[in-house]
Amino acid sequence: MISISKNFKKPGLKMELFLFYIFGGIAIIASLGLVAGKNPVHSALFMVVVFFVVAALFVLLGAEFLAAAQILVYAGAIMVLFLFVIMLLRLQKEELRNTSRHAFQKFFGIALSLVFAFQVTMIFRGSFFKGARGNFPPDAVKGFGGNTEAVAAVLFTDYLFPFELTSAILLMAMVGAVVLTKKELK
Amino acid sequence: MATQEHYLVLSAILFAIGAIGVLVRRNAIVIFMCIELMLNAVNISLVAFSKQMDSMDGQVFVFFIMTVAAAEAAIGLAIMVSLFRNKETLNVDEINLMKW
Amino acid sequence: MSEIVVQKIKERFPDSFLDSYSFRDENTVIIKKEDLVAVCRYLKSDPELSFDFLSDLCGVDYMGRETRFEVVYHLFSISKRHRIRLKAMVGEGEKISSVTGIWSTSDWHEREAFDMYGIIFEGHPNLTRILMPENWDGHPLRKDYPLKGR
Amino acid sequence: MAETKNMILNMGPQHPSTHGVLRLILELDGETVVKLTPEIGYLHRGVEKLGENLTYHQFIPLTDREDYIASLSNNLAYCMTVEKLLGLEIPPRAMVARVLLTELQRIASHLIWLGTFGLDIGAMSLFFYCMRERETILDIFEACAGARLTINYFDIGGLRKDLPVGFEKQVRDFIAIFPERMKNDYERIFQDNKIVRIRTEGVGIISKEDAIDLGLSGPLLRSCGVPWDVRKSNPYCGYENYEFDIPTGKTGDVFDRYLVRMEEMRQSLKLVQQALDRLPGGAFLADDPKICLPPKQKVMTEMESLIHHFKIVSEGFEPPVAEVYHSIETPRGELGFYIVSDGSNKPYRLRFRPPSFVNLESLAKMAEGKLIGDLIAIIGALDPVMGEVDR
Amino acid sequence: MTEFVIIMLVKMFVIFGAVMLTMTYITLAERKILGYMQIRPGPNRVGPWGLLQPIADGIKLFLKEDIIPDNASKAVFVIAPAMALIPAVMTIAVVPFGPEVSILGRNVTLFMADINIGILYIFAVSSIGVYGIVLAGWSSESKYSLLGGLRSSAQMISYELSMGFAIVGVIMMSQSLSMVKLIEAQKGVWFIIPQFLGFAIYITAAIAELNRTPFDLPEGESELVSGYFTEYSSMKYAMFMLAEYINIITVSGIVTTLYLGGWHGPVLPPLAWFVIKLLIVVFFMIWVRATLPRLRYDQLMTLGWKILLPASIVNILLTAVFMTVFG
Repeated sequence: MISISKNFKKPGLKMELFLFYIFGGIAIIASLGLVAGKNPVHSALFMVVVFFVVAALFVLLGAEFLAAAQILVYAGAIMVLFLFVIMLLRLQKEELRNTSRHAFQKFFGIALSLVFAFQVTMIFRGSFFKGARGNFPPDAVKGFGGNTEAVAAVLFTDYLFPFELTSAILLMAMVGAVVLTKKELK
Repeated sequence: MATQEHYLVLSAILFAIGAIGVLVRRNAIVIFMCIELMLNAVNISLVAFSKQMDSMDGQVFVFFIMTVAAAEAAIGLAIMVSLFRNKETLNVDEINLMKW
Repeated sequence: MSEIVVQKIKERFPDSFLDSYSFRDENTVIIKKEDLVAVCRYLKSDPELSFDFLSDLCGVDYMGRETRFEVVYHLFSISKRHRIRLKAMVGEGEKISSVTGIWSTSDWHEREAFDMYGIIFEGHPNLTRILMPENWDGHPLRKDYPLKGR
Repeated sequence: MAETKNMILNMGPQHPSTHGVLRLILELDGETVVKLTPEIGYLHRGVEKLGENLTYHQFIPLTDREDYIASLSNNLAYCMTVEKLLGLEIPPRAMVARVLLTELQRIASHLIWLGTFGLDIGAMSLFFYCMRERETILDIFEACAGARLTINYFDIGGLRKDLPVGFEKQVRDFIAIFPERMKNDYERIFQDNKIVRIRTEGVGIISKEDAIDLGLSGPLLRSCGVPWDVRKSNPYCGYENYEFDIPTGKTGDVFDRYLVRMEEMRQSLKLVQQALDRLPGGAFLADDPKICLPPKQKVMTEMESLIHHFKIVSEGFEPPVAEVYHSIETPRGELGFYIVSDGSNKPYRLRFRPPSFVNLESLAKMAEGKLIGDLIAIIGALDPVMGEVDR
Repeated sequence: MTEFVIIMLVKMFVIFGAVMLTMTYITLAERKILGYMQIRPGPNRVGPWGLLQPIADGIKLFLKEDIIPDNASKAVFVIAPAMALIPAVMTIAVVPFGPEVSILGRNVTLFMADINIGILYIFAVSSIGVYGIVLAGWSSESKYSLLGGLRSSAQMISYELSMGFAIVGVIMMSQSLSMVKLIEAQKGVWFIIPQFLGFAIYITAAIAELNRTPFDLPEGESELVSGYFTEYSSMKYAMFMLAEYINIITVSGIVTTLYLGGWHGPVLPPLAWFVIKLLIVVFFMIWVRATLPRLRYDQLMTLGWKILLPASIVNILLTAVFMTVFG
């Protein structure tokens, strides 16, 4: 490994690497299950597993607030919405008709994605990131009293305008969703 | 020690699997889920960077991605419901007219 | 009190008025089945009679008589508090017009009369069996239907 | 826009809140009931066919099985129709006892309704309080007739047996405790509860004209504001010289039906009180030897009574050739009997006019367009008894 | 390091065992209390005063035949009860039963973990609770359970919102998300007094989350023939019951922590105080079940969105004003 950054070098964290490999493995298997799953509900359940594992990874990376938010927003609300829609529309198993064009497209899709994955990993191996260090080293974060307070400090000072903007986006989404699915009230 | 490369490699793999799903699957809802998966992959790399670069911007940015993803999920599912009502199917091949 | 009712029916519908008798101060009027609906509409609309409540509608099987079946209407007026019994003879296989237009309560009564006796009510919204299962053959309350069932 | 087709739900004959074997085929759009077709006939026992093959005495026990929650009212209706056919006079003691017992039966029937209505909208505890009071009434019936549900205590011409010793005391005890139980047990738990109000007010409304047109009777009709009660309009059994009034509702919704039935219970209690005060002594059965069974000790000692007893039991009696219709006010509405007699000892045609059968017809009009929760409350307020609907 | 692991394991067994025990006896308590409120004695045949009834129920449910409807999707049908149980048990880890206390010379904290996002963790895990019900409803392929599943997911989502906002009021007062700090903040005055509106909202929303009367629409017996778990039998049905009652304990524990001042109390030891308050809240929930009838589906939604949500926002406003004025 080339220049391992200093705050990753804490002694006695072999445990963390071991945990990372477990969670990474589960994440990859679950997302494969998601992609290859026949029944939409099975893929939805695999998706929930992915969200949980990503939340666990956030905890490993010291971002507890995001872990809780991830479970709350993704697993708790978005996936329930997905299940709700799948149940409402009573979707059945997908009949995989392999038309000729379809098979070619499938092969081509997988090949392209694998090539993309390979290239990206190559870039990361170089790991030449030397950008300016932020001002939240781990001990500073503890000074604030934990990750949540640190995120809040940054969120409500530097990023206040985008924060208000997202509330506008959410409002628009709500109104849009209602208008789209409104049945004409006979 | 789980260095930053590990996280970035993992997010690249997840992103690739998401991309495969989007390209290969025919059911609109599953495609939508794969997009969520890709978003999650990006989230992991962002948080990894925020730890590496000792700055909270990455995590705040993930927070914004989550809210936008929620809004997008709501709108996407609304489109799918009205789509299903009109076309009785969610198979992407059959949805090829701009106007129905 | 209900003698007036019999008089009024006799005046308004002389030709369709067949017979009337009274027992234990209950009056019965027998009319032709052809203008049953006209008589019923008159009984309901006339302000002095105002029979707005159809208590009961049932069939009776007089086997051996030439017009075999008889449909009996028990009418009651909530405001005037008097009763009258209308009877109309129906032969086997003949039709009688339905009164669901006048009192909508007769819907299920007529379906039951059809189910039990096979009397066909013309103009009834859905004349199907109500108590017996759909694929039941025969009409149980007929006199020639054995007590222990076919 | 292709509509996602409605879901057909089968609220089948076996369902916790259809008050018996009633099947409702519901077409649902989400939660609202688009179309409702009731299907009946699961409890059809062919009682009218049996009636044509049993003598007048043998048929009395069958009347209990029709409206099994208010069996005494059925007995009364049948016995009075036959007495009207025969032109038989019944002794005053029997007349007053009949009024007293049917009013008690009305309270007991309304108590079952109140308990199950509470269960339908989710209030569990009310049921047990209602059953406690109903038990005291059933003990009174058991003392009189030996049975609690299918009581079979009235006979053509009066009562089967005389009222038991200590009958007055049992009834007086009940009269003493019941008003207080009603006020602070039922009304405090149930009526003053905010959720009950929003679950029942404005639900299942039916207009006065529709109600009359659909032939509704009893508490359902009176809750729409039509003050018609057979006990007042065509008094029988001496109701004209009792002093009671008829509660009516205003809007005809489920809450008005609740109020009408609660007020009816209070009026019935008043009637029981008056009947108890004027209960005369004397004979409890008319003494026409051809029709009424002679007392046991007479049958044992006198030859003549033995012959009468034997004749009545084996062949029954021959009424005149005629047809008669008589109806009384049961807890569910107007129950009428139409008997055609051809002079033989068995009726030629015996027709029931059951109130629940007619009231159930209006369910479709009341429930369509409403939510499932409302449908359950409406069925509860309709109080159908399937034995009576299917006969 | 190993000593830490051992303490953790012991604590885990003790807490988990205690919760499971109280859970079984709460099922009995509920039936007894409901009974006495309905002028009947409740179960008293099995053992003295019916004390062995829960064990009898457990064995009965265990030995019952386990039926899986044939056209149900088996995998999801089997996973659903587990998914209903997992969140209920996960929240126990964070409920602070008692302060630091020294046993056998080592000072041990009477709770599993004090993470600094305590309340957020509870809120996140409770939002997973809906999966068990939704999947059970969908996978048993019967119309009634589908209806039950749909109803419950809509109900859970809408009540989560008002619950979240109600908690915000408490967090503002305690300036921290961790449960233990929250209890310290209530040393002077319990949060139920300044936050009474928040308390009322939280309790209503919590009862709605638990699907208990008057919000038990998903398994409204009279309407949906017991909704989402109509098709379940024996152990899987028991799992749903288990999940519901453990949820009652954890929610009562959270209510005591958030509003009733956790283990603060004059004379009795802190742990005793916590248990007493918890049982009082459990009694309140059973009492509500005995008296209130069921809400209709649309009334449930209007209450959730149009009454509780605005009220909780007003509550936050009031707390903010109260705190700025009184510092």
